[in-house]
Amino acid sequence: MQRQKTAPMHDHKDFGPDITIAEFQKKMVEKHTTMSAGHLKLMAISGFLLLIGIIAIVIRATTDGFEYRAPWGYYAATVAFLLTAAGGAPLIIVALRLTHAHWRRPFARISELYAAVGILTLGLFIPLLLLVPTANNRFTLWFQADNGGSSIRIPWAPHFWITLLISMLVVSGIALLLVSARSDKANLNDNMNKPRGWLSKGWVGNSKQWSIKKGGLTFLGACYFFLLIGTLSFFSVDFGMALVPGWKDAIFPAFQSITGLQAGLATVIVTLWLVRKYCGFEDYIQMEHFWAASKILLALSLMFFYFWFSGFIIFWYGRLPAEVNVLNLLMFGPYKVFFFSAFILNFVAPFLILLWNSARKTMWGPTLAASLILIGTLIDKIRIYVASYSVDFNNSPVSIFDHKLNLVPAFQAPDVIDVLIVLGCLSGGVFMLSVAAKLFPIFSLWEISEGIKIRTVKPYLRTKLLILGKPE
Amino acid sequence: MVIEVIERQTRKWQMVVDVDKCTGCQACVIACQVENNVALNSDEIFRQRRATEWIRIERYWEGEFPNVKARFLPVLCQQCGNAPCEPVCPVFATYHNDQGLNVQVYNRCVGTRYCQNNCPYHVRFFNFWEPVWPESLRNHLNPDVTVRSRGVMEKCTFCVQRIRRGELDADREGRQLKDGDIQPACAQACPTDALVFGDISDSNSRVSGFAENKRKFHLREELGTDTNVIYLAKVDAEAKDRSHA
Amino acid sequence: MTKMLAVFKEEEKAAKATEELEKAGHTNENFDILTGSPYPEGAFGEAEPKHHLYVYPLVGAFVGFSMGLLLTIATQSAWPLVVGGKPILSIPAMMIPMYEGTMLGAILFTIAGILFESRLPNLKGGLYDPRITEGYVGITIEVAKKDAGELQKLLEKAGAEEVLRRES
Amino acid sequence: MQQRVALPHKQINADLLNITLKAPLWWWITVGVLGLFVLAAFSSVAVLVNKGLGVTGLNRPVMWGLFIVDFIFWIGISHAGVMLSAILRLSKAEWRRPATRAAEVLTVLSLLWAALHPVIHAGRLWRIMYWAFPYDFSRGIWINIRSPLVWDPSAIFTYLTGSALFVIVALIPDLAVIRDRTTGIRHQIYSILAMGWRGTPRQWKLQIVAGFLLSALLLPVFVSVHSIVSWDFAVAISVEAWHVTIFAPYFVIGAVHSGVSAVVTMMVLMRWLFGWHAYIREEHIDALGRLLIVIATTWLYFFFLEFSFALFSRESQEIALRELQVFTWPWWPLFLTFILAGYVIPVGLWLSKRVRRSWVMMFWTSLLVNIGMWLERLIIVIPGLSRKTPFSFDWGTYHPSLIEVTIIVGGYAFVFLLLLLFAKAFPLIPIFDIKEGQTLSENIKIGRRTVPALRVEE
Repeated sequence: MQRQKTAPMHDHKDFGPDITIAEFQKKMVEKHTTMSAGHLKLMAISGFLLLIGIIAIVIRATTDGFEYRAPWGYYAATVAFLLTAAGGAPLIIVALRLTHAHWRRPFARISELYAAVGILTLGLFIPLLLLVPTANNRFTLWFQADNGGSSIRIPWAPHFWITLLISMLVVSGIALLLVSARSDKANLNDNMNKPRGWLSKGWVGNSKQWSIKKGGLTFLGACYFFLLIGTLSFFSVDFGMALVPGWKDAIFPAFQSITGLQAGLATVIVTLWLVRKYCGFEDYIQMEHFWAASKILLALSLMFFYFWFSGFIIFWYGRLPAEVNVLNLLMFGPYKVFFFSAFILNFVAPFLILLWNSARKTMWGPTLAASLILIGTLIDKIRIYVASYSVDFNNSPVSIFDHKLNLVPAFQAPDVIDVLIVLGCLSGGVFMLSVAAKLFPIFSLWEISEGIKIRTVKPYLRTKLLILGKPE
Repeated sequence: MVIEVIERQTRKWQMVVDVDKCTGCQACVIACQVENNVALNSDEIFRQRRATEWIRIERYWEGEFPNVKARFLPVLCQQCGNAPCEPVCPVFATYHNDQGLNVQVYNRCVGTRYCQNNCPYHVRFFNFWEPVWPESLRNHLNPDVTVRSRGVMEKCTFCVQRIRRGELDADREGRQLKDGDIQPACAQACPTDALVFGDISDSNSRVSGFAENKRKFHLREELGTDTNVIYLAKVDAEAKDRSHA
Repeated sequence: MTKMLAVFKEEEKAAKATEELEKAGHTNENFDILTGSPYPEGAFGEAEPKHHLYVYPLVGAFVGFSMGLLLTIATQSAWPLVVGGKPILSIPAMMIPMYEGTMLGAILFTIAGILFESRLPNLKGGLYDPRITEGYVGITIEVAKKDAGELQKLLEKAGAEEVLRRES
Repeated sequence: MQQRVALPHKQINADLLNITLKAPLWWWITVGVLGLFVLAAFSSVAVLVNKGLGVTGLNRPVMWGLFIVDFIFWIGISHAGVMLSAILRLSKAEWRRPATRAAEVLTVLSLLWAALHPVIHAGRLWRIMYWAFPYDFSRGIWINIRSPLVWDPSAIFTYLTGSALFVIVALIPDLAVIRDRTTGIRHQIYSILAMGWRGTPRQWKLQIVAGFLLSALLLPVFVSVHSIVSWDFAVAISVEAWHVTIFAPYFVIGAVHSGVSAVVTMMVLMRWLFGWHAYIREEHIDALGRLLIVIATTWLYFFFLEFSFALFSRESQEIALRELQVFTWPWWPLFLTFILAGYVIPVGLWLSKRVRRSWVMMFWTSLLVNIGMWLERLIIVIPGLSRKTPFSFDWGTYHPSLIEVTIIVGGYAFVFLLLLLFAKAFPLIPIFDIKEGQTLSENIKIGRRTVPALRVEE
């Protein structure tokens, strides 16, 4: 044993600055009372862009109308992206609370705030309804057909049901935010000696209220989880797959749900990094948080590949004419550039970055991977939805009732309006977020203080160790 | 890997099955049985649902009782261009030869039976038992055809032994192979001439004659298997294309 | 030289003893701790073990991948047979055995790495006491014959149940 | 974590090695009985090889029968091990400690048995080596990389090798423990097996790192194995019911569902048979129960996708198939049982904490899950084949023969027998892991309450 190489023993391990609840509260209060100029600027710019976006949408509607789907491809892609990235974000904290991950705490509020973006998404979703025909006699998950299939009719399918689904998603998201933020609002109002607002009225923080709050969070979290998976699945089928004749791909909804988780986590990571950089919470957001999140991001990036390949290998091997045409439309035809870049940004690049612990154990590593994933997700949505909307244009030979796509339409280049729409809607998301960040504290006080409570550093034999309480 | 390859001009064999002419007499089935040393199908074997018929006549009833019609559909190996059975075999026991035939190599087969699962036309057969013939029939076995042992798959070969024989004869006599020189047992035996066999690459062969026929259809076209057996639909009014059955 | 193994009942005493040893001028490179179960790093002030285990899977993965690539390409092109109209070298299908090869290589190399890096199999043995797997903590140390006596006293003073010695 | 008790290491050794050091009578009896079953199974295999596959119930079009169903099932069970130990190791879950090795061993042994199925059910299994290995060198014709049946052996081989080595590496420290507790010839054997383990900080550190590293390496393999098994079916365009893109994740999550349930069953049995009450505690099966709820629900989602997309484009044979599965005797009771036993009843019960913490309930519910999952595979494979083509002329049915059933039943005895033998030779609970768990456990006071806590290094 004497031969072994040894390194100097570092007897002082770094557990980050030890922070007290009091000073954290103080910091939050001052952050919350004063509105920084940067924040104001952000709100103004994103609001302005959103306005332009809305105008662009109106122009699109007036010029092209809702008769054919082809002109609306990029719009649909943007809505899908918002649904995926911003919709997935609140799920992150739900999942982390479920697993009692101790590093979740700084992520909590940031990911809850994204529920506010849902309102915008819901609004943007409405025009899409005008583009989709009823489910009657065509291939949808609503099984409404006269040829052999079931003859049961589900009324107003799919329009009403998918709208209901998304509205419930948004509501439960907002509810999640409010329930979680209630105690913090109370706390801040008292510390700013301002009167309690409608939300925090009557919050005294007795054990009953706390247990109700925690139970409510669990329940709403579960609701949000199921609603999000349902929404992403049905949206991707009714507003994507079912519009392309002959495209029957059972894994596609699951694939879209996975991208929801991936993009959601990516969104949260990027936001956390920005918050740390521009709002000055260096002490509270440590490398360990990014490190822990990066492992899950890596896993989700692998899942992206897995789900894609599982679908692809079946089509490649089966090579039914219908399948070949779908592959040509979505992957290796007019949109191959989009497909391959999305593939690289969503899987290859994050994988190659996050494979290395040295890269995971930094703040830039996960953030870089996350931002690549966000871009990739947008491109991926574009190639899926623009492609599937492009089959329906003026005197197109393709009918939505066909069993097989008998023509692969040419590439749909975005025009100025499309660019403005995409830009506007995305910055619309930013706008909603910045507004929400004004209304609610961007860190969940109660969770972080809880974290501080159950976290101490004790000496053990000849070393120092971090002690983490596991109350649950 | 020194293997002498016989030089032959590549041909593409096809068969035309005129459903309209088929009377369901099963002569083709028997002829095939005799020609290709297909194991005998006893009642017991039938009861086990393990009968081996390289070509079979599928019988369907159409219409309600008094005016009911029998429909016959002769089904044999479709010799697919993109055969689903081929790529799934782990040991290359079935592959595609240069005459568009879907060949089964018995001594490579280990009997995974995946090819049969992946055959859309259900024309591959597995030897569940060691095939036995009564003593009296021992000398009737066709010397040109392998007797398959237990545990291997087998299927219609378009009577490849006859194709080879025909080609060799033509070579020996130093003449070109003419249409009709080569006849699979089933086509030869068909009394109503419902089965026509020939080389599609030869433009004035009989099968090429049917290439543009408007009754023409393939079984389960939607699979894109690009079959080499062409069916000609029934002509009477109620007849429906079986592939959309 | 003299090899010594001091067995301690309580881990606290063992930790103390290591401090004593360091005071007596033995750096933590030349004594070693034997425990029956893993302890948090540096619990006995031992030197942080340095290892290169993370290199092995990468090398293994590379080797495995190239083996897989070789095997798939070679077997397919050795006698090109057309099946189901699929290309002779069909990448999506080849990816799967290649992937398995990669992972197999990585795993095998990792196992080899674990054994090598933890110096197993350890043939030359050395002083050992079965009580160590009963929760006792052992400290092995090698000193010149002349210092052996006082070192033994030191260890016993620090609370060693027993000090085993082997001359060599 | 409430009922954590501190035990002296001496006692931990004694408890966890109770079978290994001295096997009780029931052990010998059980081994004997199981041995008879295994004997019956393998003699039936002998008959099958001698007479040919005619002795099974296989026919046209049902060319794959119970063997393949059981093959999928055992592959599924084998997913328990790595799934649990890897994911729990990576997520540093404390409650993994008593579960990991049992799960990994279950993986290896069930995989061993699973890998035999395709061999047994091949037509000429004496030539199977040609299939599993590059064959026929003389002609230069090798295996067909394009065939899923070649992907299969490669995946299973990797998984088997990997998980077996995983178990062995984690065994070394415990072998040292046995070495120190035995004398005579057994001492000699275990000394060789323990490879001179001493327990230096370096060796321990590498043990820990190895745990993480191998878990991270085995996870992708474990996902790939069942995906590839599923692709054996899903790439088959001719069987409409199989040609579904969701199959890979659907099979994987189903496998995890049944595998983790199998681990629960096994842990309860270990607790009862070996009397490890202090080590396998209610908090453990409670945690497993909660995990199972999540897994099962994910599985349900994939099941929904699989089923609804079968009807998505309403091909005639798909509808015929689903009618067969759901409404036709004898399939509809099986289908009903599958749904109830596979999801509704167990998950419904697991929602209550009292059930999750009751040994009897967890034992039966976890068994129920595996009955359900076995039926699931049956319902995928056999109706799928008997309604293969749209030509009703070729529709078929299938009745397993006695030989098949004997082999299947014997298989369970086989795996259980191997498990008992393993328990005789090595501890089924990682001793050093339990000890480490005790070292790392701590308490901190918050107000008047002491909260169980954990020493962590980062």
